[in-house]
Amino acid sequence: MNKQVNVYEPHEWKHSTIVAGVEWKNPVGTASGTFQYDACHWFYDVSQMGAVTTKGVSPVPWEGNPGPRTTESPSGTVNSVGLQNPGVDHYLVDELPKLKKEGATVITNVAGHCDDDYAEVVAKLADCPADMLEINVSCPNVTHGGMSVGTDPVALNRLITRLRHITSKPLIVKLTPNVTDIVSIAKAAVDGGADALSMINTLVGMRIDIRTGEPILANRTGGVSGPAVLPVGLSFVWRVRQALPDIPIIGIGGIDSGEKALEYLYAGANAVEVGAAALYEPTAPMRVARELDDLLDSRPQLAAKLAAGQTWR
Amino acid sequence: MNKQVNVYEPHEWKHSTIVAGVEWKNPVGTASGTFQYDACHWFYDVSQMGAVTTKGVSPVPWEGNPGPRTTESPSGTVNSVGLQNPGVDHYLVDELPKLKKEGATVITNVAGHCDDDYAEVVAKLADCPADMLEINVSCPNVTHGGMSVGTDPVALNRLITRLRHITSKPLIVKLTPNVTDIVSIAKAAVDGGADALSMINTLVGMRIDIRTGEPILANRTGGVSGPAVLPVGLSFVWRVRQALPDIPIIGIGGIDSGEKALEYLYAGANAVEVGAAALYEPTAPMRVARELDDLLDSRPQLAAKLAAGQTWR
Amino acid sequence: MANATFIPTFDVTAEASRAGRFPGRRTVPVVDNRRLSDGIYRLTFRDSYIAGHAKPAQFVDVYSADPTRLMPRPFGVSEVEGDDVSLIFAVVGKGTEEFSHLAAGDTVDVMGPLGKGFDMKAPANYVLVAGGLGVPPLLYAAQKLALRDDATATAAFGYRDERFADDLVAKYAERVESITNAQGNVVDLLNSIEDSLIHGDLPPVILSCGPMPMMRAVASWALARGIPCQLSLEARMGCGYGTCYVCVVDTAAGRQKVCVAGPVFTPEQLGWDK
Amino acid sequence: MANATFIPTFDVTAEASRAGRFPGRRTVPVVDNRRLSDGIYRLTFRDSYIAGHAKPAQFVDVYSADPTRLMPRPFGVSEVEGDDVSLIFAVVGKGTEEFSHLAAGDTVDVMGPLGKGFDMKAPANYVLVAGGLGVPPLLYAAQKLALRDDATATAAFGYRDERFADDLVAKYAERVESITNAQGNVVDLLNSIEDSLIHGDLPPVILSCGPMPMMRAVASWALARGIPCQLSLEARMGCGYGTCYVCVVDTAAGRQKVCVAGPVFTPEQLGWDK
Ligand SMILES: Cc1cc2nc3c(=O)[nH]c(=O)nc-3n(C[C@H](O)[C@H](O)[C@H](O)COP(=O)(O)OP(=O)(O)OC[C@H]3O[C@@H](n4cnc5c(N)ncnc54)[C@H](O)[C@@H]3O)c2cc1C
Ligand SMILES: Cc1cc2nc3c(=O)[nH]c(=O)nc-3n(C[C@H](O)[C@H](O)[C@H](O)COP(=O)(O)OP(=O)(O)OC[C@H]3O[C@@H](n4cnc5c(N)ncnc54)[C@H](O)[C@@H]3O)c2cc1C
Ligand SMILES: Cc1cc2nc3c(=O)[nH]c(=O)nc-3n(C[C@H](O)[C@H](O)[C@H](O)COP(=O)(O)O)c2cc1C
Ligand SMILES: Cc1cc2nc3c(=O)[nH]c(=O)nc-3n(C[C@H](O)[C@H](O)[C@H](O)COP(=O)(O)O)c2cc1C
Ligand code: FES
Ligand code: FES
Repeated sequence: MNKQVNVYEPHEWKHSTIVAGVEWKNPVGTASGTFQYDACHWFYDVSQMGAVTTKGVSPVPWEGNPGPRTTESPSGTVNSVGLQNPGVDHYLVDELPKLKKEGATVITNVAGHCDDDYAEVVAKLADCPADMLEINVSCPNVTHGGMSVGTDPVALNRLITRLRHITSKPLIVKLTPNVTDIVSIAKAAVDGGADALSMINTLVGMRIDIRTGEPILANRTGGVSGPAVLPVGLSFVWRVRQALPDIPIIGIGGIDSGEKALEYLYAGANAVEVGAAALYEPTAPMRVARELDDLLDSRPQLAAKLAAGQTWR
Repeated sequence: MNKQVNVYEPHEWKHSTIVAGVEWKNPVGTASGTFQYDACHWFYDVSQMGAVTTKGVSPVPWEGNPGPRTTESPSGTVNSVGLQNPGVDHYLVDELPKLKKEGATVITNVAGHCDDDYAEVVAKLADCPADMLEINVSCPNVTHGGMSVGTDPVALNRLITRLRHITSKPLIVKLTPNVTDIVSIAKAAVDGGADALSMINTLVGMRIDIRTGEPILANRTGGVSGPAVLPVGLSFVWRVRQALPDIPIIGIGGIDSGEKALEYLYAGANAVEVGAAALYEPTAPMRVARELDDLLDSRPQLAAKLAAGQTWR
Repeated sequence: MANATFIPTFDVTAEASRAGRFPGRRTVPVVDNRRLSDGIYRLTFRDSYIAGHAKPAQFVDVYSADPTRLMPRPFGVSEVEGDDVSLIFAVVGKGTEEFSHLAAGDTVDVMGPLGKGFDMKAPANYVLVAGGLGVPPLLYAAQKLALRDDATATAAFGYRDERFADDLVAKYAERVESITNAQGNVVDLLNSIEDSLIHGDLPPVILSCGPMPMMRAVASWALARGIPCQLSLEARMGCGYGTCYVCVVDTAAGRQKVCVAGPVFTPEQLGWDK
Repeated sequence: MANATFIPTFDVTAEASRAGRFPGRRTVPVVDNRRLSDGIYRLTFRDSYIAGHAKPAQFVDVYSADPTRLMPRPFGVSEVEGDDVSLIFAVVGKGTEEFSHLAAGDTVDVMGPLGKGFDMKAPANYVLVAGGLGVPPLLYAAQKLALRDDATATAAFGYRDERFADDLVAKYAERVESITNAQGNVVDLLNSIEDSLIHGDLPPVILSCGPMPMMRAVASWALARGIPCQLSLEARMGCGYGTCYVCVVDTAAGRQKVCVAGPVFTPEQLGWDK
């Protein structure tokens, strides 16, 4: 069993990683939609994460879906936020400067209803101090854009090709698990010029209130995440890694411990992100990073590969 | 909270259902691959289930995948049995007669590597005393047949059309959640002549042993089931019910209580099946049936619809 | 059983304070848990940080010990004595059912205080209008007001049936009025005391918490009379600390997070004055 | 904490027996749990059904109290005293780590006895060959043999380091031989006692349990000498009672379920004689 780490103590990171040319202090980032500077910086020094991924930003403010927006499921959570965010302009003057002032490595998650939306946001971000851009083509909670692009290799390839011409920043494409054939979609993203892939976004799911017989979420369905999705996320990373030996992959889904992060690294991820765990334990991303840093001590081969930007597989 | 039911006490069922013309004593069946007469009849009277679904049978005995064939995940289990079974001939002389002698309502789950396999099994079952056939086009653990048919509407439609000509028994098509667009697949099955649909089969998943860095399952990936998949199963039933108001649906995935079974009925299922829960609590299917029977007392409208072969939605 | 995966064994509050951080989720001792009425309990736990910082209408995230139930359950602070913090909750689902079985000697996981409290700076006669389980923040407001010379508290509580909090609030409030569903609603109650409120020594300020339809009725009652009003809202939450955008309410300024922009809003902020 | 979802509060064994059924999963009291050596524990619980029915090499499914860990953990019965059933287990993962913290007064969920036991009908000198955590079924075999006039028990135990079961088995076996990894393996041990086995009063029958490579070595040692041999195997299980086809081993008759066709197999059944 792990020795318990005190997340509030300062720590010298022993094991870094490189994702698409960007050095992370450690292989653990925060997942988009579960991290906001204003909320999280009270709990830990955000600059000490491998990277922080901010909430999906759209060209204009989005109000998202009506509430209720969450329900619980066994070892999981189902959300239907629908990408509410104050828009890219606000992001550029508010959240990003704060994060950069603290010295964080920042991944900006980009949302859109259509190709033009994504292009507009990416263009606005082209000269900003964000370290990487993560293109969210996998949100199950918006009717247009979001998951619809991420389930169609042709549409995805077209979008990424277009974005590739707009920015020289490392482009991560975030994939949805709600597809028949993840490999063809991953290839389409890479062929379009993606520098890295991240997976998984949430699985489509729902709960029903047995007192009323009606869905709990106003949006009826939402996205499932949390420990329940761990084995699914691992299998996606594994399958894409088998098919694409060289593309950097960020593993996401159900990570709430250093041990689970380590599973993703062994499955072929170069780094991981912690999502839902931060909702019920605000310091979870930092704890996971610290636990993993210790677990890697006894795995020098894996640690060396990560530090060199390579993967285990 | 529910009053606890004593599963060993005899019980008069109060609420029945009808699935594709077949009356079930209650809306709860066992799920394929988690029920064997020889194992389960020690624990409860199998004739008292709404229906029992037997393990997938193939034209000849199949030896399945090498072991280890299971690993655990948060609130779930991952299996890679790979449809090991002694073949349809053995089934017809061994398991089916035992079940029929006890008076069980039997759903025979049918497996195949190719269309000819399915056709051969269905032909052999055409005159047998099974009440319904469930065509498993959704097993993630076999390389050919299984999930590959269940992810392709054209192939599925062709298969079901062919099987429809071979048998007059009610045909249930069991669908996989590992697809981009469940509605087109459900429609393909119904257009081919399916009398009912059942969903979900398992989600592709895996775990890795952090001591070795290798997948725990010999087959590397397997199928995830158990409480973790509950919200996913519900959303599949809901989405198919919205698209196909009339087709009977059997809801499966993560059911371990009467309350969860009830959620499926409210989502639009005519009946449910209990799978993984039987692995760690042999009497779970009977307990779920009993709990649901009590919960339906206070829901006369829903109960009446089920008894008439209709659904809530 | 505290969930083994994430519960620190060190003193979270001490370590966080040393590091200049807000203390995260922590395991605290249960001091008392008692049934107030049918399905309604008062849970008391010991946490010096919440006890020392909580303002009325701030809330505490309470976590299930069952690791299949991960989401926080938010509850308003209802009273503070020394380091002991009390919550009052109704059993409505699995989490509250579990909490109803907690007993002195057990532990429970909590985080807080969270959200913005009522604005109680002004000298005033605070009219505490509660409906059902809206009692806790108002009870705590009464407790705080009892310490002041420049303000008074008038409780106006509406109950479904049993008057489970009249005794509790009587310890602190100058005046306690209450009504049950069978007798009428809190607006009836407000009407019956309207005169005395308007002609009292101190100007009335309404603080209210309860079901949405009641809050709307209270807000329009107050707006019609030009009485300042603050409403503590509820919304399903994902985190309780502002990181997930789950808990929104529609306001005049768009959809806002109840957990950090609220839970207290004025009718004006909510656009209910239009 | 017994998992609230499925734990019956009625007497499962009594109700099942009345209905003519095999008792399913049930919650039983822990009577004792003690550390035998580094990471090795002996857990004793009270269950009259298992105590009354278990045969050596039969096993018990033990379930975690953590509802995120659902799968059964199978363990061979190691001793029975009255209604008390003992298991000996090594801490290898999350479930066994949890079980190591059980103490008298706690409860634990179990089901059993499961599987087929050793065939010990023949009068013989049973040579109990254990490797590592293969000890439990053989200890129980020794306990059963101690009651017989027509059979004797010779323990031949191989340990990684600490000889944690020599004392325990010495209570029952006529003869106890053991060896640690540093000294050699069980085949060395068998070689050293071969003469006395072959020239003993009773014909030797080997019962063995341990890691796969050891079982293969023991089997070929026995086959080479024409000594009957029974091996108790391990496999990851999904259910433990034959319903899931998870726990298979390759045998001469194809892949068979360890949990119901076994866990005991002869080398011949396994095709190891070819
Ligand atoms: C700011 C705030 C303060 C609150 N203060 C109190 C209080 O003082 N006393 C009190 O009795 N109740 C209060 N509530 C409501 C309380 O949070 C819910 O009754 C409780 O979370 C239900 O939990 P459960 O596990 O029993 O329900 P379940 O239905 O099992 O819970 C499932 C999930 O839904 C959420 N949920 C269910 N109902 C509600 C609800 N009405 N509001 C918010 N989330 C819900 C739960 O938190 C959980 O995440 C407050 C809510 C908010 C937002
Ligand atoms: C018939 C039989 C009898 C056994 N008897 C004993 C015994 O007497 N003493 C003893 O110490 N061990 C015995 N084992 C092995 C024991 O079951 C495992 O060590 C135990 O299940 C590990 O659980 P865990 O939660 O600590 O491991 P985890 O790795 O956390 O468990 C995860 C899952 O994998 C399964 N698993 C992990 N390792 C094994 C394994 N080696 N064999 C089977 N399943 C495994 C677990 O049961 C669980 O379902 C026996 C196994 C079998 C099949
Ligand atoms: C409340 C919530 C909001 C989310 N919002 C976004 C988002 O804006 N963009 C995105 O790419 N993913 C979003 N996600 C998905 C997560 O980033 C992550 O991919 C998913 O939750 C799986 O990881 P987990 O199991 O660790 O939560 C969101 C998830 C949650 C729970
Ligand atoms: C061990 C195991 C074996 C299974 N074998 C089959 C099978 O042969 N045919 C089939 O259609 N589904 C099979 N399934 C899938 C289940 O029938 C069910 O669809 C799935 O497990 C989801 O339900 P659950 O969450 O209740 O387990 C199997 C599931 C498990 C756990
Ligand atoms: S609950 Fe997460 S932002 Fe309010
Ligand atoms: S463990 Fe299920 S059949 Fe053996």
